[in-house]
Amino acid sequence: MTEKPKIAMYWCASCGGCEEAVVDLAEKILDVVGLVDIVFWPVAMDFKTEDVEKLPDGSITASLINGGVRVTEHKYMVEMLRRKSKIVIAYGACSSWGGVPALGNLYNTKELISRAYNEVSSLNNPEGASPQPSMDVDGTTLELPPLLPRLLPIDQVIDVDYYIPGCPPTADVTWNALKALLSGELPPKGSVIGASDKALCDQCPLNESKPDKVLIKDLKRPHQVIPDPAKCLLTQGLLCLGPATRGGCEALCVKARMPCTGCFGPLDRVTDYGAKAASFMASIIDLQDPEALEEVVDKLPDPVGTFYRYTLAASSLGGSVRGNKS
Amino acid sequence: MSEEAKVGVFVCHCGMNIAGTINVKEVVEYARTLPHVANANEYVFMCSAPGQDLIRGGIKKNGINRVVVAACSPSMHEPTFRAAMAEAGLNPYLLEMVNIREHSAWVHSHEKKRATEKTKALIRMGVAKAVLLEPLEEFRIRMQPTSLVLGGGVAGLRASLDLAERGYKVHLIEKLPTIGGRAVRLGTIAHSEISGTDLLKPVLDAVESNPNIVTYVNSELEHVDGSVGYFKAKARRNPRYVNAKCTLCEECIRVCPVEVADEYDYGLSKRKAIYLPFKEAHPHIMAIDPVACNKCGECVKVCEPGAINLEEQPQDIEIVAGGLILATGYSPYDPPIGEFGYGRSDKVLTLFQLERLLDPEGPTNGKLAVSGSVPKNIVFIMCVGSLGITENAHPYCSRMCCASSLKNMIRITQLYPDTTIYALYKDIRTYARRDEKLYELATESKIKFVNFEKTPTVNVGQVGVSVQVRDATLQENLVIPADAVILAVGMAPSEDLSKVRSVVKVGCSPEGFIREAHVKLRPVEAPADGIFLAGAITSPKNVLETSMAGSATAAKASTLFSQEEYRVEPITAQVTEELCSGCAICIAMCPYGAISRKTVGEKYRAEVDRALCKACGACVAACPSGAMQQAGFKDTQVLAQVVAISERRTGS
Amino acid sequence: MKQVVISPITRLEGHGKIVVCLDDEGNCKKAYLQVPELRGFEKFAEGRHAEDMAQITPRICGVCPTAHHMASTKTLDDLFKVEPPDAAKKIRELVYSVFMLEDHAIHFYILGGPDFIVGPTAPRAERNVVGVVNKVGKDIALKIITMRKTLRKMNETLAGRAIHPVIGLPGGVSRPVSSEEVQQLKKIGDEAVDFGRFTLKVLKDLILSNKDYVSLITSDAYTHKTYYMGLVDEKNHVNFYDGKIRIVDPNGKEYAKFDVHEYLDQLAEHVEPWTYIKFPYLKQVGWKGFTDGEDSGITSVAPLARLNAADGMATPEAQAAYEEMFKTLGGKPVHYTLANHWARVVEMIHAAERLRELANDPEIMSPEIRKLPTETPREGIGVVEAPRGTLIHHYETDERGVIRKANLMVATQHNAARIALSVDKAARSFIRGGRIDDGMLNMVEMAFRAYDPCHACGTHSLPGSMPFMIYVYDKDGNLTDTVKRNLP
Amino acid sequence: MSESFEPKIVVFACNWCTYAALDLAGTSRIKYPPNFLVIKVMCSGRVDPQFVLEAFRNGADGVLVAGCHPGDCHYIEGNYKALRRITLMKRMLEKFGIEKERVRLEWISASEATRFAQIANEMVEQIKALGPLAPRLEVSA
Repeated sequence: MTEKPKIAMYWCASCGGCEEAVVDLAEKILDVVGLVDIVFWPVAMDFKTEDVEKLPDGSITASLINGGVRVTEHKYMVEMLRRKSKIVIAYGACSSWGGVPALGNLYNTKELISRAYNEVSSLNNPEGASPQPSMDVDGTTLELPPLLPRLLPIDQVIDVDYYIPGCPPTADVTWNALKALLSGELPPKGSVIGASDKALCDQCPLNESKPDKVLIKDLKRPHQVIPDPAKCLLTQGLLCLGPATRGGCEALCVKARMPCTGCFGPLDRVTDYGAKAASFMASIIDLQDPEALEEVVDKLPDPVGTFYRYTLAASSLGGSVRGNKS
Repeated sequence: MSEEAKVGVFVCHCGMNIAGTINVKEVVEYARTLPHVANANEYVFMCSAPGQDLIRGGIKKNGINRVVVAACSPSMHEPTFRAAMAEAGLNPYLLEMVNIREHSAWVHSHEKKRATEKTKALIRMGVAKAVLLEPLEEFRIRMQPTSLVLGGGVAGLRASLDLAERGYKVHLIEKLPTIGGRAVRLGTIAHSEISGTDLLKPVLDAVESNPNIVTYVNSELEHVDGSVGYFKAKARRNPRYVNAKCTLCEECIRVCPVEVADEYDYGLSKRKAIYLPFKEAHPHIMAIDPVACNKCGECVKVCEPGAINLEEQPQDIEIVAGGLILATGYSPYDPPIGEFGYGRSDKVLTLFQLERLLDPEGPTNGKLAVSGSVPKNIVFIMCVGSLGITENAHPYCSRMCCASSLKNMIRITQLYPDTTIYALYKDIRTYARRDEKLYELATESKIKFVNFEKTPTVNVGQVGVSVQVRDATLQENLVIPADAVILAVGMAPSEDLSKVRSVVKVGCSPEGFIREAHVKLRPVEAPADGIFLAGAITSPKNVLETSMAGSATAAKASTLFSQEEYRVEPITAQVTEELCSGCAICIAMCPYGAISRKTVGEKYRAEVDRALCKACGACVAACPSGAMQQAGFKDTQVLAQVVAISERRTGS
Repeated sequence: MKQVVISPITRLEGHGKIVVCLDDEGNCKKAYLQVPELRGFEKFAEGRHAEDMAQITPRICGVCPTAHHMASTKTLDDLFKVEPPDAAKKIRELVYSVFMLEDHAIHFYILGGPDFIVGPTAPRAERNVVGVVNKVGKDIALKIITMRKTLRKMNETLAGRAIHPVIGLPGGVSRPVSSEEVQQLKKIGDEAVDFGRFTLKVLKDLILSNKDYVSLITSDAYTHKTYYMGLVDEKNHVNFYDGKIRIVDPNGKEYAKFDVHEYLDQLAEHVEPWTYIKFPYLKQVGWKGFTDGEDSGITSVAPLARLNAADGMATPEAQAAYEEMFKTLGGKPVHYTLANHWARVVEMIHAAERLRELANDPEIMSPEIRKLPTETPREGIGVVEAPRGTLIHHYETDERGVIRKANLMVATQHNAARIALSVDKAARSFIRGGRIDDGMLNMVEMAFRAYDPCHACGTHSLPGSMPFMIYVYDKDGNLTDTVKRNLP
Repeated sequence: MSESFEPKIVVFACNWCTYAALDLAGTSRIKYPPNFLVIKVMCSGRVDPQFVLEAFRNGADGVLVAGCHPGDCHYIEGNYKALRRITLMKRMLEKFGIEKERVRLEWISASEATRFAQIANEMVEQIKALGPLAPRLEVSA
């Protein structure tokens, strides 16, 4: 019998949602297990990193990696998997663009650590202890992996062949991608697989409700307005990022009457998701008077968290450039 | 694109203009090191014949397929170099000009070293973009030298005549049963003794007799497709129910049982459901008011020539035109009932109604009769509906009301010497050469001018009407008993504009008039090519200004029609349908209405009419999917320039 | 002296590792559980819109995103001082019950359960979901998979998404429940309760019927006398979505019962420089290091703790199962870590019954699901019982509702100290003379896994299968020996 | 150090006003510091915020977006679209830690060559005071 393709699945700085997303394939997962040899999947299967290290380079057909690179071990693991794999696929928002944890890139690691261990109100830490890369505990040296200065999408550490978007990718998107992978019918390297080539509006049931001219006079945050469920949320002043976000989820959030927050990331021709999203959003604010404009923009105190919720690490600047000033 | 980019860089000395500051040798050396650069040359004058030969040679001999010319501003010689490329058989849009004279040599002559460095950077950026340039084809439309004129008032008539006299065919569409518009209803024309009708009669005749003009009265524009050079219009001609056989015997009028207010006299008189709009109506036959008519058929019975057909149906008219002239005019400001007593007393009239009263052909044959008698005390309240003097008033000045009020005051004092006239004004604006004369005349003819800051009030009582005003000069309150109060109302945007805007892609100014391409520089053109704006459709105008505007649009249209074909610069926006989600963000970005939403399968997609696109690129910057791109200024092309600001080798 | 690093593969990249320090005789001197990863949510929450926290914080953990979503949403109610309509609260609790049931189920059958269902002594290769399938049979396995899928789909509809829900807003939920959905829910409600009963039966037939298992569960190695914490309703019954926090001491006496707004008076966090996880403890009792008993402030959470901290269950069948459990295990409080598996099943029944109740409550169809906030936000605190224990969110904002400070006290953290105890105890009792064998590994592994420690929360790794290997270093740090499980 | 530092500033100039103003500066030999690299676009409304961020990423210390005065846009209101985008853009850049002096949106008509020169000098001075941006972008992983 011919050898089944070898598949590895691995996580870095992720929440586990991507693993759950794979489990959500439900009965399909059994098909997958039937078609491939899973050589590495820490969550569900009993294989050791050592075993993977022993495999000849390029012997894994494809590695699906979720989570961004936050600590040194992540770096080691993705580099190792790259060597072992013919194809590396970034699975989910975090490994593709950093995801939510990349919002940490707005601060430096010192700030991240001191907030958690020296500032929060529930602490009782008089001697101001905090995790150390290496410390001596009654004669034993214990080591902790240090945080990297920034959380990185895996393609800033290794060469990535394909991307499966979403926070997390939906079961359908995952399934489409796996089918493409197993059928060998893959698009050019660097492509996004499993999802749509068009923005979410293409899949959104409310797109038809849009007037010819999409213009707004005011911005609203979701808790400030009860939207008309039959009308496009954007035209009601809500920051729905559907127009800038890759389709694939079938507008799950909009169907729950909440605006799209962009977890499927940018489309192929977009270099910086947040800048593009901000550009279209600003474009439709139908005001000419600078003061009036400032007033409306004031209603959005966190443009970065809003427009770069999932893509900060992959943005042009990658995070804060305050340098040492904070 | 498939073939590998081979860039030729041509650096010009421009005599000493460039070479005097910039070390051209060094720059050329540097250019040779750039990715995709096949060769780099320098020459004393690149725009000269030998200079151009270098370029042509580069293309022919060295197989260069991209050209970067580092010289003067593209506004100088871009056409020159494009031509040279075309001659050598290379698409002229594969040229990138780097402006190292105006933008470097001439402004940095004090820092030669750094100017040279900057020049290298500029060329590096130019090359980076050139590598990604794509061949573009000019887009041409066959010109249809015919115009569609919407509106048969002074502006539309003037435009139609001018064009017809130049030999261009005109389709003139008028909603009412007669052409002539509102000016024909003016009792008297300022600085003359004649009425509006007399003034315009020759124009009406000329229009009717001109073979190049096809007039459609009782007609409305329903739909317009296409763009400059080739508009396809659909109009509907509503039934008039009376045809050319009509001899104006007026038997029908006699028997017609229906009587309604005559809009021609602004409601001061009545007419039948079948009527002649006015003495000089064109066409000169009866018309039936479809709203008023009860189809009783009495008129049909008495009509000898059998000119009446109550069964007449609307007709569709199809018109193809290279340009559109919109001349739908204005609507007089219509005061809300009660404003200055309007509608509460027949002693309160608008300026337009006064015009009718003073028209020898008017309802009173020119006799100034207000609720039966000639008024002794007449109070003119100026700026009604203008300068924001009331809540409902427009913010702007209507320009014509001062002059025409004064004109009428003077006429009244001449006709009825013992009337007393009060002119309550916020401001008197009799601008320009001749109108100021009216003001002088008026002040001589013992008219009492009262300037107000606080808007006057009109009290309508059992006994009579009085006007209360505080004289801003004397600082005292006056109560003036009035036999007649004339409200000098201004001009408001025509009620028909919303209909017009639903058919033709034109924008609206904050005041509600149609917006010009440029207030000062392109006052009679709409932003979209081939659409012209005549008369009060863009702002209040008097008869003089309106005919000027009419002629101006005709001139503009002629210039357009004089071309065989209309050329569109190829750097327009284009959408890749496969990537378009139909989010419609782009549509509102376009001031020219060049983008529309079409349905493909179930889904929306954006569509660009290249003929309408002016290549600003606003939709491209807004397009959240990158589906919309501008030829010659694609994201990738501009970004390549941006990335090339750094020395880091890219794309090599 | 020697240092032994036990690295569960799944933890190798920073998801938790165990370091055992040997004395010169090679006996365990001390064992440390290290959780070496931080993502810094508490910091980067700063500057965000408060209302976005309900969608940002679920990204702490994709295993229990609904817990963070609800904790956050309740915190937002408190922050914006807006009381959601009853229908909204019920919809939230409905979603939450669906989630609790589904999350507990995946642990019992796939992640934790195999130890018992297949058996702790069974060959390792069989001790996974496949083994479970073989043991319980295909159709039952399918029943389990289908049940989970149904529940996940339901929450995708009700909450927008099953992973990282979106309906929660200050003052309500974004989406009402349709009548069709209610019909579906009623059906699911009944199925869910059946499923709960069935699971209890599986527990009894396969686990409790087996003397060895029971003695294992009650063995000293898995026993720690700590405080227990959980949410209770006004009747002191277990409640996952709302209520007061109740803490009982190691003797089962009520130690404290308080509103979450007082959590800072009751709880504090201890920091050790050798791990990224923080160790919460009872502030009044104080931090006494890694030791149990009444004098140690170490408290524990999760199913067993919740049942210990409550006087009973709010639903009948769950109450019966609750009583049976305590009767069998010798009365409250139960200190056997492994009893968590049983407690978890009791809670599954509770979740299922609650789900059925709410599905049959006509009010969930009400269109009154939102109140718009009018107050200026300043500070908000909220709590829910996550599957893995008490979860507290605490935000401070400026007047525009932008987060100034955020504090998150996460379920697994509360258990961190007790887990460390278990690990230490297991290591001490099984590492002798540098001899380290499979049995010891199983013990440690099982101790660890019983908590279903979702380090995705404390850090971010999924619970479940944890193969071990051990590196034995000499004092100069040279690798002298390695022990691995499942070597041929 | 910041003495020798010469900021690199990218100018996105609209074809009709600002680009023409730069030409005029040339023909009238108005001197300004050679720190400016001009990129021509047809209208300031074409400037995509992505361009600005990419400019910074590739070593720009400042960016000037310049177009026609309000009301004078060759494309009627392209400059207003630029205004909207840059207004929001600036808010984001602040959060990234990029000082507001580094990004400017100016209306420079075809005749305002001197005004451009004056803005140019001002920007160079301000950005010199702020120091180079590039080092702050480097994060070693």
